[in-house]
Amino acid sequence: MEQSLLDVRNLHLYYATRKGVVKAVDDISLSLKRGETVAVVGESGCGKTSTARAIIRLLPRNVHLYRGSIILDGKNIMELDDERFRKDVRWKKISMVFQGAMNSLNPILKAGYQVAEPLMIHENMSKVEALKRAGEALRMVGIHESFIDRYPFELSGGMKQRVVIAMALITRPQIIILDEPTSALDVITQANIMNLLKKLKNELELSYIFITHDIALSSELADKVAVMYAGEIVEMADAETFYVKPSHPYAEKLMASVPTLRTDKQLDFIPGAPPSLIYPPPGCRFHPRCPYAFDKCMKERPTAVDLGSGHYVKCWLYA
Amino acid sequence: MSEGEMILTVEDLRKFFELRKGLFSKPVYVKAVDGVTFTLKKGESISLVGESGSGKTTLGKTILRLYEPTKGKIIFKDKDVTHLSSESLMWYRRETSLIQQDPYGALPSFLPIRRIIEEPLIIHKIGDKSERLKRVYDALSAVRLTPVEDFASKYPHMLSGGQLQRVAIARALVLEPELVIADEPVSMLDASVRIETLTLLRNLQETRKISFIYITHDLATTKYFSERLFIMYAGKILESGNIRDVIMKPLHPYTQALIKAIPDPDPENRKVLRDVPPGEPPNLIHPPSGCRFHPRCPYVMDICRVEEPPIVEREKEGFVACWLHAKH
Amino acid sequence: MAGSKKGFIKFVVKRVVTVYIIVMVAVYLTIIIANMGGYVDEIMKGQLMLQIRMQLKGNPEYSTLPPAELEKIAQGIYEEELKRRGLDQPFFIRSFVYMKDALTLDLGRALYMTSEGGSRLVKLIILERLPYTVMLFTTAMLINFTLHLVIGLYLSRRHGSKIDKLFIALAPTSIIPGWFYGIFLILIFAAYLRVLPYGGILDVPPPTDPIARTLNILEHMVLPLSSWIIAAFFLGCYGRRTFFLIFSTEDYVEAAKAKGVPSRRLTTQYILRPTLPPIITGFALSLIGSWSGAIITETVFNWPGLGLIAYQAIGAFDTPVILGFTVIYAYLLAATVVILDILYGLVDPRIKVMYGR
Amino acid sequence: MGAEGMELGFKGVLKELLAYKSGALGVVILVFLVALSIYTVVAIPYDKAIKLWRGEEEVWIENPRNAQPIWVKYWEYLRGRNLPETIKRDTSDSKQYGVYKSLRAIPGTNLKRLYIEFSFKYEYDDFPSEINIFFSSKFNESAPILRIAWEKPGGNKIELLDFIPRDKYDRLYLSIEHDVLKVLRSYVEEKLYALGKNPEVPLSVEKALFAVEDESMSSSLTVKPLKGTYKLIIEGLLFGKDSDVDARLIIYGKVYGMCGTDHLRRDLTIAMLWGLPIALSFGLIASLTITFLQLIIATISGYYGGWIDALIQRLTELYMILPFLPFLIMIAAFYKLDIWVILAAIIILNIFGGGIKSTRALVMQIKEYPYIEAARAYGASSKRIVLLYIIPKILPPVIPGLIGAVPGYVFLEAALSLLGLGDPFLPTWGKVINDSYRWGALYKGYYYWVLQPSFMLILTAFAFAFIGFALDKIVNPKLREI
Repeated sequence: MEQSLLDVRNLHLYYATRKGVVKAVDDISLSLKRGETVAVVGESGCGKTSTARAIIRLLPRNVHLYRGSIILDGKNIMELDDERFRKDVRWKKISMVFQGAMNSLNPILKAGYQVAEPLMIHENMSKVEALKRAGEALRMVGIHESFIDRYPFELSGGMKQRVVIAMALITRPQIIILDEPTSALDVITQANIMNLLKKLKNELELSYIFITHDIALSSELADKVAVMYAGEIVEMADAETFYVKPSHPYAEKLMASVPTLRTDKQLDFIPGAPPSLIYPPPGCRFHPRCPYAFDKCMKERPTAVDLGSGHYVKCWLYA
Repeated sequence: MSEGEMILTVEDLRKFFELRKGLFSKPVYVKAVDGVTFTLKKGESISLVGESGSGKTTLGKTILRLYEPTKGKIIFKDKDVTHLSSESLMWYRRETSLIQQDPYGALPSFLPIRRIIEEPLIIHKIGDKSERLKRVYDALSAVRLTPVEDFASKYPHMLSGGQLQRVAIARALVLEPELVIADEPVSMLDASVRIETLTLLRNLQETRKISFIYITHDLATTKYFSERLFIMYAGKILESGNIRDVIMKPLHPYTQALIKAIPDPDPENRKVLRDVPPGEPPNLIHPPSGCRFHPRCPYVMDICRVEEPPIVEREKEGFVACWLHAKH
Repeated sequence: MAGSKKGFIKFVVKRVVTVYIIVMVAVYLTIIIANMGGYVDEIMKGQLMLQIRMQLKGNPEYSTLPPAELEKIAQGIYEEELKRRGLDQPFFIRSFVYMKDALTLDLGRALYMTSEGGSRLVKLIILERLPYTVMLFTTAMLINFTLHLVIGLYLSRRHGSKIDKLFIALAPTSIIPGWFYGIFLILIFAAYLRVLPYGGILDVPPPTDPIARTLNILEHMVLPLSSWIIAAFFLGCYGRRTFFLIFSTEDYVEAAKAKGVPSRRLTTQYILRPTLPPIITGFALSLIGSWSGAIITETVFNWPGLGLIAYQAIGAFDTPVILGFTVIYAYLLAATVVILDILYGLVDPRIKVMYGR
Repeated sequence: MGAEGMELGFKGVLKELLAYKSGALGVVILVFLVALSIYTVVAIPYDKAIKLWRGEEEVWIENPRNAQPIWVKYWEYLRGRNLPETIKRDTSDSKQYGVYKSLRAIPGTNLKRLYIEFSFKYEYDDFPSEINIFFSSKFNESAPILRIAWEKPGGNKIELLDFIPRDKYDRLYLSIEHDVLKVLRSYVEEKLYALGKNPEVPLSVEKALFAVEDESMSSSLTVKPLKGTYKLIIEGLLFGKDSDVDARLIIYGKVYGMCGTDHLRRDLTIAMLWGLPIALSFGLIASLTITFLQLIIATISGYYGGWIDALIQRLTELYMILPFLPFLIMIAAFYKLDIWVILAAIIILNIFGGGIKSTRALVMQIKEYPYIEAARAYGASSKRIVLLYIIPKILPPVIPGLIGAVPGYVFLEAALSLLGLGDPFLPTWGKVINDSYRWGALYKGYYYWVLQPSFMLILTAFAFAFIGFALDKIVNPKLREI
């Protein structure tokens, strides 16, 4: 079997609020091979973004528990101290495209400078050289080089998104985390950005962790899908398996609730609302909304069941 | 579909916003809605689809007279409501209703649900206290927020997004309006409750014979919830028609692009690139001359850059505004 | 864009005109209030008449005249004197003359007060005191500004630490105004420990040697300066810290952190720079504000600045001095407002670019 | 956006408030202060308080001047020093211990012989501050002649002076009586010469009367009070049948009451207590009125926009340019105002103040909220939207500011009083500080005079500050986590 590039094991990220401890990421494991994309899919508040931030160690101030192991290229990066992590991992190995690219650019710094900055920080490159490289990166994402001198407010939404992607690419990291990279964009612009991401992935052999709430969109990039619910990954499967027939009741229902344009399928929905991450339901966290729930689901937390070829489901139906 | 009674006619409606571009420059105008014409039959549900900035929201709010129309006519139930003054406007307000996108912001956080739904009744001086309470309870049970007494005494922050949106729907329907405009009513909800909410809306619309304008950017949902489709781009309607016809056989290059851009969940997606035009919607202060889509159109011709496209009738129903289909 | 350049000039002109009109209104209001709507004139007229009668009575030349005749002469001198002082016009008209004079900085002569050199020119009286106020309070504001900024940044980086919690806990101490702390400082350092002077700016008699003189002034500055620094310290640092903390949750700061931007650079480029304009504005306005708000501190410490002069002028009903004070203050603030408006335009790249390209 | 306070309701907010240590402390202090001010207003009604405070010498004549508060005595007691309290002896009070009076007619004459002996034990470690004798005499022919003598413990007797009351009521201020001083000086000198010492600094009357008669008498720095029983003897000759003389001796101590006295012998307790309701009501009224007026103006400005907005904006700029404090001082000085007119002036000078800008920005933001749009869609009038939909929403973020601003106004009043521009009648803390300042409390070491009103001011300020800070966190969720 091919060696994993990234191996996340038993990752936990809890944070404390006045109302209680939010179990945003609760014992998550996933792995990623070189050139592969894993899509992390789930509804708002299920812990997707926290997962991304836990991997790149951008933790909220009120962290309560941060535990597990993240093995990158055979090295556990959880063990690095903050300064080493900043120097060795951030942007060198893993970069990130943030949700709402509009706001992830500093309003008073020129776009080119912001794209070039990681080179100056991590590779001690001169400003001139770095800006030259930034120009190339911009061209690669489909923006004219002359835009290095523009301020963010002079760019359209789509262009900002491209700048942010160029920024994520500039140090040629092995992994790029894409956190809802197109959620604020129009459908056609979104399609353009997805095209760009696909091209870059193939050309540069990038690995993505693609975080999205949109199952249909996830299929644009995903080689592998991880479905999150209430801080847990409830199903992990190859794209071929997943989009044809998801196994976990939640994934199944979620898929059924996606309206399709080209086919006429019967739409379905999940009654109720996602649970609070402070007091998640006992047993299987999905049981209050699950049509197949039985006694055991209410009492015992299901463990991951291996359905073969990297397909895991956390559900008592398969145990 | 039978020829029903017209409830709403919109003629050449325009809405321009005055805008100061910088602190120091002269005001300029954003032509958010620029000449829109359509009709709506009683009990009919239509979808208005466009990207952000296409003017679809402005159109909806202008029809509801939340914005003063710059030009054009709005005729509702054979009455010209374009410039109604405040007193008769109250009548129009009672007959029409708005459902908004953001369920968290749509309800005043400091009032209990009961009072929130009662507000329109109080304002329109309907019934006494007990009668109003009954109508509030009826409205809550219509949106399936039961037990109604429990929900009535709660505050918005105690409800989930889906529940809040149902409260908003209950409030929108409590005056029994004839025309409801729903502006992206589910786009901020979780995927799992979207369909539930839309289905509820559709059922209420059908049973109560409400005329309904569904404004959305999500083409995929429209076919489940309405009969006719209008595609808007940069302040204008580019194409209209029966939903299935338009989706199956889009005539306007923009509609085509829109359809191509939307993925269905399919593992094959990742292996292909989508054939969509580059670029982004134009700035509406200085919209492109001629056809507004021409800078992005893969089939652009010289005439598209100069002259506004003609309105060409579609085979069955609706029209397309495009030079490609002009009958020469 | 030439159009924008023109637009900018138009904006500046419009702003200057608006602010000037506001200054005019402010000055006129001062005239009305400081003259008690003309009442001060009545007092002055009464005093004048009394003075004339006394003079006539005391003059042996007139002692033989019958009272009616004497009264007539008195009236004559009185009318003449009124005309000479311009008091014969109704107050309404004179108020506008006053306003014109004030606005053109023709501040006239004080009624009672004099400068150290004995001059009655209001301009001199005020100009003489202004440096004292500026010296003390500008120093205080500068020290405060720097302290709060540096410590605020430090605390925001050490959010949740013991020292951070200490500052949060002590922030309410700043609810007490500087002059109040001043009283305590005097109590401790002047009255009890007797190591620093009670107040004033120089010892009596003042040292003649310039170095000794400077040191003496500095010694007198220690307590008033400390009172302002202590009063603002904890809340100021806490406020800046919170401000920076709120800004450090901006997406672009998080993004920069993810990029691996070192914390020093993160602080300066991503937190400090984008937030600088409102910080500078606040500082500039409070700086000017401190020159008038210092009355009480100056009184407590007997510091011979503008505030004290304003207080003394008010006590003496010396309207020209009061007016002069308000006019200068209004002009200073108005100029600051306009300059800030323009600077804002120049500092903000959004606006800068509009003229650049 | 901070509607949280509203959702929590009053009880909820209070619960949250008490959950913060500082908030709970603030509430406790405030409750105590409010209770104390209610007690004050009930126990010392307004008229009585004013009368007492304005009563000056007549009311307070039996109080020592600038006496320290009783807590200083306790403090000094711990350090082994017993500070003198006021001692009174009165012949008209027959039950009193240490008073002897006899009045006998001299047979065959129209004369009477008077003998009064006041005796008291003096066990203190410091000298009294002052000694006065008050006479009330009955006579129709000529005034009585009184001879006053002093007897120290151990029997040394000093003839002080002969005194003839000029009126029905007359008083003898022994401490400043020139003749007495002369007599005492020569007495002390004599004693010192006998001991072979020279007097360095002449002693004051009290010191001389109470001094231990040894070398220490040579200077007022070394002199020590002699403990034991003292006697003041008044022998008199009265004329006429109905004549009589009553005398009252007061040996003024150095401590008095809870809070001491000021230069006019006034009991500072009155000012300390009455300052409280005045400060509370002044601060609260100023803050409440200004906040709500600004709130309404800002809401109108932000919601309606157009020329109203422009006008209000210009007015706020005008207010920014007007120097607030000099204006206030000018108004207070020129128009000789009482506290409530000053309050009104403060309110007027603040209506268009700084708060408007931020509230207006908030209103502009809320105006765009979907629920406002929804309200317009179902026909809510502008008035309803402003009053029912916008104001309740901006109230929670405004309240902490309101509470936090109270101390500012309390201190402002104190500052005006300090400048001598406060209310001329009311006993306020600022006024006391002003008095203390003017009468050199700092130079003379009457620290309590400054410290007590300061302490009250600080206590009040902190109560509001603590509550304001905690409320800010409750209402502003952003602050809560940081």
